[in-house]
Amino acid sequence: MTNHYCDLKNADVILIMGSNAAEHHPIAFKWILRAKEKGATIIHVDPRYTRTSARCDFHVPLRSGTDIAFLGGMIHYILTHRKYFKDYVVNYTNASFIVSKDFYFKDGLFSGYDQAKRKYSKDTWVLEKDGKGIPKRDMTLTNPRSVFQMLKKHYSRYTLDKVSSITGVSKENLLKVYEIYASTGVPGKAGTECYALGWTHHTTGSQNIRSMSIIQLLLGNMGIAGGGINALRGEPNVQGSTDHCILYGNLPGYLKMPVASLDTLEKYLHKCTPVSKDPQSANYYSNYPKFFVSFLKSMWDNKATKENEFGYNWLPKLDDGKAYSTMHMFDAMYAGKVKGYFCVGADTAVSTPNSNKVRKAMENLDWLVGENIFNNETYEFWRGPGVDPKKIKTECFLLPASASMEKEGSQSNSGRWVQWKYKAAEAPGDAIPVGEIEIKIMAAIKKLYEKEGGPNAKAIVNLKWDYLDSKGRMNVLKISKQINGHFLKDTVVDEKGVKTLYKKGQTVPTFGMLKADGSTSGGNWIMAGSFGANGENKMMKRGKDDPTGLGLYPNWSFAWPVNRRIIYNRASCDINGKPYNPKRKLLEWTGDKWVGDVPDGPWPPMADKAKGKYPFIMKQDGVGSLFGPGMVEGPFPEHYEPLEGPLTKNPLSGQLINPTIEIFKSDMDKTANADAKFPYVCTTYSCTEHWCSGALTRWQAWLLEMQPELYVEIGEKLAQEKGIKNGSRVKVHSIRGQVECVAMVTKRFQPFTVEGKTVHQVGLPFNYGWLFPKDGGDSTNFLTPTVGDANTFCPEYKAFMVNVVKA
Amino acid sequence: MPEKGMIKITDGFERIVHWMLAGSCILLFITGLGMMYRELNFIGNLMGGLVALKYVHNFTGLLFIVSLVLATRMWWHEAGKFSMPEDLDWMMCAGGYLWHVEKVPEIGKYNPGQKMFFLTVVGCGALMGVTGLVMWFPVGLSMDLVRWMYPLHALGFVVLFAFFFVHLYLGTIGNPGTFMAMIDGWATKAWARKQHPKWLREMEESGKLEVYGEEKTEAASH
Amino acid sequence: MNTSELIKVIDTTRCTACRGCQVACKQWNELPGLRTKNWGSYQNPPDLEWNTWTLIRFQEYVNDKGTFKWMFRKDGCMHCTDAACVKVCPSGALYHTEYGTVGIKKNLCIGCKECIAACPFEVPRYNRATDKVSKCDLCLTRLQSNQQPACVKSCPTGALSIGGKDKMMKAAYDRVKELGGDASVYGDKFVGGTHVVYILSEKPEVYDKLPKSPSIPLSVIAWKDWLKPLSLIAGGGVVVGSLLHYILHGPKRPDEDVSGDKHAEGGK
Amino acid sequence: MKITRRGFLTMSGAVGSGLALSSLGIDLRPLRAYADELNKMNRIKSAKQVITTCCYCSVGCGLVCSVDKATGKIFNIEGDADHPISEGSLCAKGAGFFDLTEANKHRLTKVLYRKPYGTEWEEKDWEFAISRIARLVKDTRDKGFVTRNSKGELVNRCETIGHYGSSNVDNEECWVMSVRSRALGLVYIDHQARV
Repeated sequence: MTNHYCDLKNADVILIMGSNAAEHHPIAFKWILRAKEKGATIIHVDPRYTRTSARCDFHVPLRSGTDIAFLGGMIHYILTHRKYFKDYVVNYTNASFIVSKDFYFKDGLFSGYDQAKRKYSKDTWVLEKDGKGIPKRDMTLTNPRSVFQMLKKHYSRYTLDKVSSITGVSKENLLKVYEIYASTGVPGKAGTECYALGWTHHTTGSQNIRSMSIIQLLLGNMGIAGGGINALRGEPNVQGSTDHCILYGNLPGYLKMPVASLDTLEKYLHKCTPVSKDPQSANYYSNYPKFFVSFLKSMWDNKATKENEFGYNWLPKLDDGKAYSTMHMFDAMYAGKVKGYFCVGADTAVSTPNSNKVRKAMENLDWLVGENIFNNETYEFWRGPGVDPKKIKTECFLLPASASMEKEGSQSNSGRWVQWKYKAAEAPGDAIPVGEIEIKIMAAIKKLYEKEGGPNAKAIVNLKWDYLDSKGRMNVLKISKQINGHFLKDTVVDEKGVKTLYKKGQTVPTFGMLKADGSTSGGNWIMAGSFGANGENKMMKRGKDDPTGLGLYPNWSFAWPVNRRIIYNRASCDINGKPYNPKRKLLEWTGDKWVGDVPDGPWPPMADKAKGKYPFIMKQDGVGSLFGPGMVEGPFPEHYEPLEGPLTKNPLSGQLINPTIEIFKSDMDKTANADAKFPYVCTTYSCTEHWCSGALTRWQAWLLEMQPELYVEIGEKLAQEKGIKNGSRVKVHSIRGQVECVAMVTKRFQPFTVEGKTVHQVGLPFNYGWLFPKDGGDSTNFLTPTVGDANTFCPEYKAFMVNVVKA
Repeated sequence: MPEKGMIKITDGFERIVHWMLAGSCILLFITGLGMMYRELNFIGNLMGGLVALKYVHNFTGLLFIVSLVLATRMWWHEAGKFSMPEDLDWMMCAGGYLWHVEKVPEIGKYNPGQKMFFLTVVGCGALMGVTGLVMWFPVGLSMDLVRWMYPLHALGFVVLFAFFFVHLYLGTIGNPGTFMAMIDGWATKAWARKQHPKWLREMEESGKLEVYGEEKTEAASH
Repeated sequence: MNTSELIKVIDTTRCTACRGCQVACKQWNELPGLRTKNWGSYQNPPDLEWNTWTLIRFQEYVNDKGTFKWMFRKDGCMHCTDAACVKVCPSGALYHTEYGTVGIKKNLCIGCKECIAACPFEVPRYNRATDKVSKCDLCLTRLQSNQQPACVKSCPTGALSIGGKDKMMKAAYDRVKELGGDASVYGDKFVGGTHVVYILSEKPEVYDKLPKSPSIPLSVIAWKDWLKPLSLIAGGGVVVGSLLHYILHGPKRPDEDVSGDKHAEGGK
Repeated sequence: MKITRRGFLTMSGAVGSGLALSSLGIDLRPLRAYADELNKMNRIKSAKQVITTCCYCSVGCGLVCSVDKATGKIFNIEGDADHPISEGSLCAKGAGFFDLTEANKHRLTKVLYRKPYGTEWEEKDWEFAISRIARLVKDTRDKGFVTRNSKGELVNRCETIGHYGSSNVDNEECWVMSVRSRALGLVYIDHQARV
């Protein structure tokens, strides 16, 4: 979330699209309803009428996987009806920048596409610079090569008729949403968007979100109270686990994972540190080396020295351009390449797409280590349905873990609030915290390498690994401080002329003090400041004061970065630092300082040509990117059909599917596009009563009682056609697998008219598995394809094709 | 103990059934009242609590139903059917209970009053049994139906409770000589002549009358 | 004005059917979850049960204008002022609390199930295993400790609220006015006023299992108000009548035994 | 920080609807209810109140665990009314948080081990599990370690071990896992951020 949960109350229009907030974030929905009570309009765009729809002002059904078409139509509407916030667009976005002459878009493809590699060369996706290396700008936005004009041209194809025909949304409904949402493109109004897995679980997931980012920038909704783009994330600490990057491509704090071609620290830092010649661009990532070196120091402490490049080459390196996501891991496991598997607090045999393949892949494992509070289908794969344990060689461990309330530590919510929680009771039996298990296993491994040596043993034997206390229990506070970072030697810091001495061993109070010379450590730079220099744990704070009245609660816990509650907040003010909306004053420049939220940097507003900076300080150019070359599919989002869909041709271009998605090619990766055998669009989701794979919630009688078994929601019309009665048993098939479940015949799924044809959509929750309850049905992911977003490899769980028959 | 010359009015089985019915009925009254009136909840204490009282009531109800079935089978022939015209005549003068009647019409073993009492007991008893069972096991029945079981049960109670006192009175001080008929089965001939002259005559004529201290055959020659 | 009388308002127009209340109720009252089946609805258990004192009812409804609505209604004890259950309860297990709500003393319940048949909302439920009837007591012990009932506390959206009668009723009527259309307050017009009051967006008859104008069933009135006194009158009347008969008319004695049989009065 | 008993009481006063019972002039009469019914409320008043955060979605609602001081066991969990986001409210999953404690008989309490081709779990102790896992990790890592890729570039990576999880553990645990995975040279590192 760019903003945070309480801030939802400040919005005038809330578009909930790609989220079922009332069901999956019921307490977030409280804040949405609070906005509604104050007169905000709440819109829900979703294939299915849900509990969210029931409480919104209106619900607009949309065919799964067509969000970009829908949003592209909105961009078209905003531009043609001049609903954009011009002052904001001109000053705070790259609308006025000039796109390279070599860049083009033709029939669904951008310049630089390599068909064989399914990849683009981004060489032409650049903005022109002047002789000094500063981007060229046309503040009138009339230059035909300006980003603004290019954007306008790109989305001119997204006409109401076209969009309606693709999405199955009536033109009337499209206009209704566009008009209401576009009404926030004025200084006094805020519009926000809430999304969740409904946007990320697509082959075009990242571009779904980027489409909305473009809209928010056009309407001036980024960086303001009641605005922003808000990912309502689905797990308790998925923000934290992502921040700490238990992800193949990043190191803690979103630092980039080194790749093989960057064989020295210098090359790596050069590649990762952006440079801006524009004096008004803060380009905060120019500090990248400080964050990275401090991270290396947190890993290897005094063993990481300038001479050994702070241990840079001890880190593993990815092959350039190769991904190692869950789907890749199971693909490699299926091919027999992955031999050992740690599955911590997860149930991948249920939650990973194409479960048949996943379960088969696991049979190739030599060993499996599970750590959890309950048993699940992954840990018992060796005796799952149709599996003979006597033929499975895998050596399995299932280690009992402490539950959340049985251990101390911090969790980061979606609004980046890092909240401390306390230990209420001892865990039952032999259970200990997952972290403690991991620390102990690694300590034992470290001992083995100290004794026996091995390849790249230095990475292990030199690892700073003293996180158990004298009683042999996990020392949470020590780890937490290690994440925050320390001064490794006495350091004098000069802040605006005030010199302060920080002693060796003191916690670093802000990431601004991290150093690239090895004199500081920082396990995760964005968490610097979670402790004060005096060691005060700010995550424990429980102050309820709200000086702005906007619900920022600056003294409640700690929010990264540096306790900033709304990021890009300098964009809530005009170029002189005066708030665009005085009624919701997030920040104001008083002539010598900013007052309000913690500002995005202390510099004066950009009207001060000498010292002033642009508002988007984390961006190389200091402005929001309407033209975003960071994405692999192209700088402007473009509609592509899902890998499996009802159409044989993309109504917008000759390119049917996302040209950059990776196609998995194992014998179990079958697909069936526009196949008469699988005529219905299917989507999957969770329900309020269960969580994710259900691996925690199915064991709880109160929750299981409310949603006892797998079901498929089918519209009345389709049910009638198929003779399916409510509550009867049916089978749902895709080309990859099938599940048997109860049919829930409902008015909440209505057929779509797509390209003149009736398209039915059905949906199933993904919360069930064979282990428990025994008669509750198995994983919905038997149906889903192994394919994901081209940038992030978030799997496509939300649009694929099935058939439904009576069981 | 019966004295010589008294006649056998009831046999042992009859008396057992009668007292099963009477006993269960009384117990049902008491326990029922213990539940009907919160002021009478203390009755439950005698039985170890109100829950126990409920179970005493419910299971006594089962005993009552069994007794009622037996009684109905046993007495149906003699008390379940009216025989005309004498029963009508008897009713015309209310059996001599309400005003003085010189000659009460001769009737069989059971007078129409007793028959009506019997039929009421059978009817209301059946009602109590059925409604009681539904109240005990209300599952699967519509709530509207179940609801009316309660007033019907109470209605049956009102009738039976009233009849109970009438019966008590008539069976004891109201009709001296009657009570022992249900204790040892014997009554005086005079009592029988007053209460059931026709029956007495028929019994005597058929020689079936059992007289204490006499051989049955003697009665025939009398 | 009775300030100690409490009203819980259920604003169905704010409910998101997250069912926090349904579980919070079970958590606080230590009621187990039981194995159920999916019967083609989110609503589960399908009905109130001895272990489910509050239940969110899900209902798909198309109004006469053709507008689809998914309606959620939290069902449970309405805490009537003229509570049929209290009226019929033989043991005093069901009683009116100091807040006007209907409490239940588990130890007094004898499992007679009379309240089950009496309740116009079909709320009390019987558990065969314990031979007790149970229902919501609006978390009486919490109220007595100045805490909100578990359901109200858990409610995220303000669909549930509790407070003094006058204030809550005013708030309910204000809300209905704001909603307009078919919206109405449900609860204050019958059974002496309920202590759980709904704000309904549709006409009451539209909702599943919601009586349009509930009242103490005629059967209960017939029984408790008519037959109960009648039984006394009838019983007493007969006793008095018999006595009078004995005194005025005298017993029906056998005539003097003409045949010389020994005079006897069978009874002693 | 642990909130006091008083804290528990004050915080529960004004929640959800924003109405505090105490502000409504309610007459707090002496408790007259029966002992068994009262039990829980009294136990709460004498319990230790410990704050935690919900472990389901990412809203981060506050919860208060009531812990029996004598047994050290949690016997009630409800919303933290002081929490600025949740204000004491909870959804179905949060309201059922108590069922994640050891009160849930399905909780794993023993180290379980399944030997190759085994048909059942066996109970083991931590020492066995940790030393055996460490051995397996080392053997697998050493056997499949890729020091240089096909282009001859130094990569120092282990492609034979995968790590998945978890978004359902604390930050400190996440960081520990992230760092140890890198030290081992793992590249197949992922978690629920993608699902």
